[in-house]
Amino acid sequence: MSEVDGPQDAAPAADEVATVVDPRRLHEAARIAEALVFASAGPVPEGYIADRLPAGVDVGHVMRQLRALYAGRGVNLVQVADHWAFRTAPDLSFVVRSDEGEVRKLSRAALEVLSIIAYHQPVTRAEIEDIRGVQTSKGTLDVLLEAGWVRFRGRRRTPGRPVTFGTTKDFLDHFGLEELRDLPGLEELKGAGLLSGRIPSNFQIPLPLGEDELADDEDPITQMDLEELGLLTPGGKEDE
Amino acid sequence: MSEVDGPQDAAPAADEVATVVDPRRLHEAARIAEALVFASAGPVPEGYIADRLPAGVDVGHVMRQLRALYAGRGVNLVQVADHWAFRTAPDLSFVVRSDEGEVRKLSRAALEVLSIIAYHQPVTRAEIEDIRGVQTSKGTLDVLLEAGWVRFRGRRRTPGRPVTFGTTKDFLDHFGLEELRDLPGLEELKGAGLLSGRIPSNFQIPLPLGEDELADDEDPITQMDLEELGLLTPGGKEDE
Amino acid sequence: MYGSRFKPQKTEASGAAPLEELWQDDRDRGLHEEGLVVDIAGFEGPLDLLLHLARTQKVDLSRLSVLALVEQYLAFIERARQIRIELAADYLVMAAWLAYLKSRLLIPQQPKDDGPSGEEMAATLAFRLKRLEAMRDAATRLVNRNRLGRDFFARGAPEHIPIQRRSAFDASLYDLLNAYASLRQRHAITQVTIEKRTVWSLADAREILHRLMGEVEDWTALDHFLLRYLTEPSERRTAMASAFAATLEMVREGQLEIRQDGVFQPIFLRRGAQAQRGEQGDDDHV
Repeated sequence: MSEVDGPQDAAPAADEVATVVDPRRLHEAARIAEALVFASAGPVPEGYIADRLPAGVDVGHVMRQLRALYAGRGVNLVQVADHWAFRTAPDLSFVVRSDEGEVRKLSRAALEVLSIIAYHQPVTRAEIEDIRGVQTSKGTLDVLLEAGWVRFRGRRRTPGRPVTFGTTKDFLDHFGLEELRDLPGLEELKGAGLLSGRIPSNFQIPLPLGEDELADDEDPITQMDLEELGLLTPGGKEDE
Repeated sequence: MSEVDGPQDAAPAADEVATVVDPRRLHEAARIAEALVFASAGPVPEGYIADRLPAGVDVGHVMRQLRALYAGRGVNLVQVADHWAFRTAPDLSFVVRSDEGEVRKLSRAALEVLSIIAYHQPVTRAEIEDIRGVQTSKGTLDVLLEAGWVRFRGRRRTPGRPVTFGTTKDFLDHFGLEELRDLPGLEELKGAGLLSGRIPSNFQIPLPLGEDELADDEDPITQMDLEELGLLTPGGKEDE
Repeated sequence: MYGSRFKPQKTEASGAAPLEELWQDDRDRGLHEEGLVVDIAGFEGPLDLLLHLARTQKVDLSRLSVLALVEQYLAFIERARQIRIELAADYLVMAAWLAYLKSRLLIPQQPKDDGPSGEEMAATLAFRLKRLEAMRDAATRLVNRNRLGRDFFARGAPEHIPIQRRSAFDASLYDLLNAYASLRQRHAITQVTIEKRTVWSLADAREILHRLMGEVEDWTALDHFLLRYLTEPSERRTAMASAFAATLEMVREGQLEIRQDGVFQPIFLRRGAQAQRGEQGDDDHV
């Protein structure tokens, strides 16, 4: 229930008021926002906070001020998509230990699928398999869906309407990301054309070198190298 | 800078030391204390905090400073016996209500019935029971109707004119679906690892019929029907 | 101790130093329980194996010697076949594609032949490897970030804030689908026998190829290579016959077009009109 109906009469002048708002009212707004976010373990929607602030107070302004206030402290105010949450400062992880179990361990495959979904979303399963060159084994997507980091986003508007996958708010929260744009290296990857299904036009086509030509920093492959690679040890026996 | 040797030696002189301690170290101590109390599931013993502060810092001093810092804020640091905890400021308790109706998890049976209604709609109660292989208790459908996720769609044009069930707009909203056709199909459930590969080749998952469309053998529900159906609403009599 | 995980009789034979290095980063990587010392099951598919091989060239991927890489991969497959390791079809189809790529790189393009050039195919391969590597690196960076519950923490004693919800009940889409899928699964007859196949049909191979390398766009004389890698020499004749029959079937369905320039010349294939129309839709039927 939103019981904040009453003070809404003040709303019309809200925009001008914001800048000259009574400092006591701003302080009160900050206290309310603080209490709301502090109380919750999960991120709280900004809209939910806004509904509970005194009329005429700009929620974005309040939250930015609060974030600055907590910036150097042991507990920080962080933004997760359009939600807010208090989290302990990461540099204090050495003293703060959780009583609850370890964070979820992901297999190499699951982690790879997770990052493909994160960087390429919305992405279909066929596209994930195209990037990895291998079928997604049962249980990989399942684990990510169950962890709540990945979700069914919708369907691609192409024939066959394949389902698309994307990441969730919990994913952002878990990895300490404010928004998807904060994914590490996203811009460079995009710029290099590596988030596309097609070879980018500026992609450097490797010169198919003849056997005798080698790049300066390249050594010829020898029979030795192949054995060193150890992919097959000598003397393996057949199994059937 | 006068380093304090070890924690145990420091104890006697603690009071004097506290006043001349490096302010940066005091700040660090406050950050640690803050994070510890914040992340803990219950009030934290002062001794536990003391053990984790930099050597030579007086825990009592740090906690008193922190309490003062939070005094006017939306969240207060409070002492309970010799434990410390964060609490919402008493005058703001109206924003945080611990008593109010907690969100309940849907039971396994309810999830099953809901999913059958979603995929097989329009579907009658007899058909739901046929798919599940068990009788559906009246309470289960009531819960789904109460949640606002399931509705009466119409009546099947067969003997007995059984009521057909379908999902609502709120259902789509809650589960983040744009339309019913966004529900993953057989291939996608398999691909996500939710269905194992070991299913018969004739296994099928129906494509649900959109919300506003009526099936060929379905009549719209009328006011009359709705009144009759009063039997099914909460508090009604048993229908068996 | 990694050495102890190998079959005892092999331990003294191989110093296994490179092996240790290879397996160290991931325990799941292939140690076969049967008689084999090592198989490639630990690799996440042929692209993964190729990427690993490419890394051992110790050059930037865009400067990679594709030809050397192809040689390495094919040599590896040959060895595996010699000692009769059963390789997953994915790896064999990749071998076929690479063998074809090699032939394109070494033999000058015929005027009549309008297939993709060796350079184009090499670029495709390099791009895929680079993209996969980029995702690997991204995954590493992601997982090494500060993480909730490990490096930073939420309020330990949350209080309830009555967030507005339309419903007093909670369930996620995952919960819902999981309930439905396991319910239907329970009631389905679960006894299914899968017949063992000795020869992969061309259609099967093509499906895998699609997944591995994207669609073969234009006239390609790939089948010669597919047969070579997908079958044992003793089965080649019968495989050739059944694969050709499969090809004809696909032609009839409009999924494929075939062309042969003369007797005993290679058979060229390309996607048919039908397959092109359903291009996107096909993606999902793996």
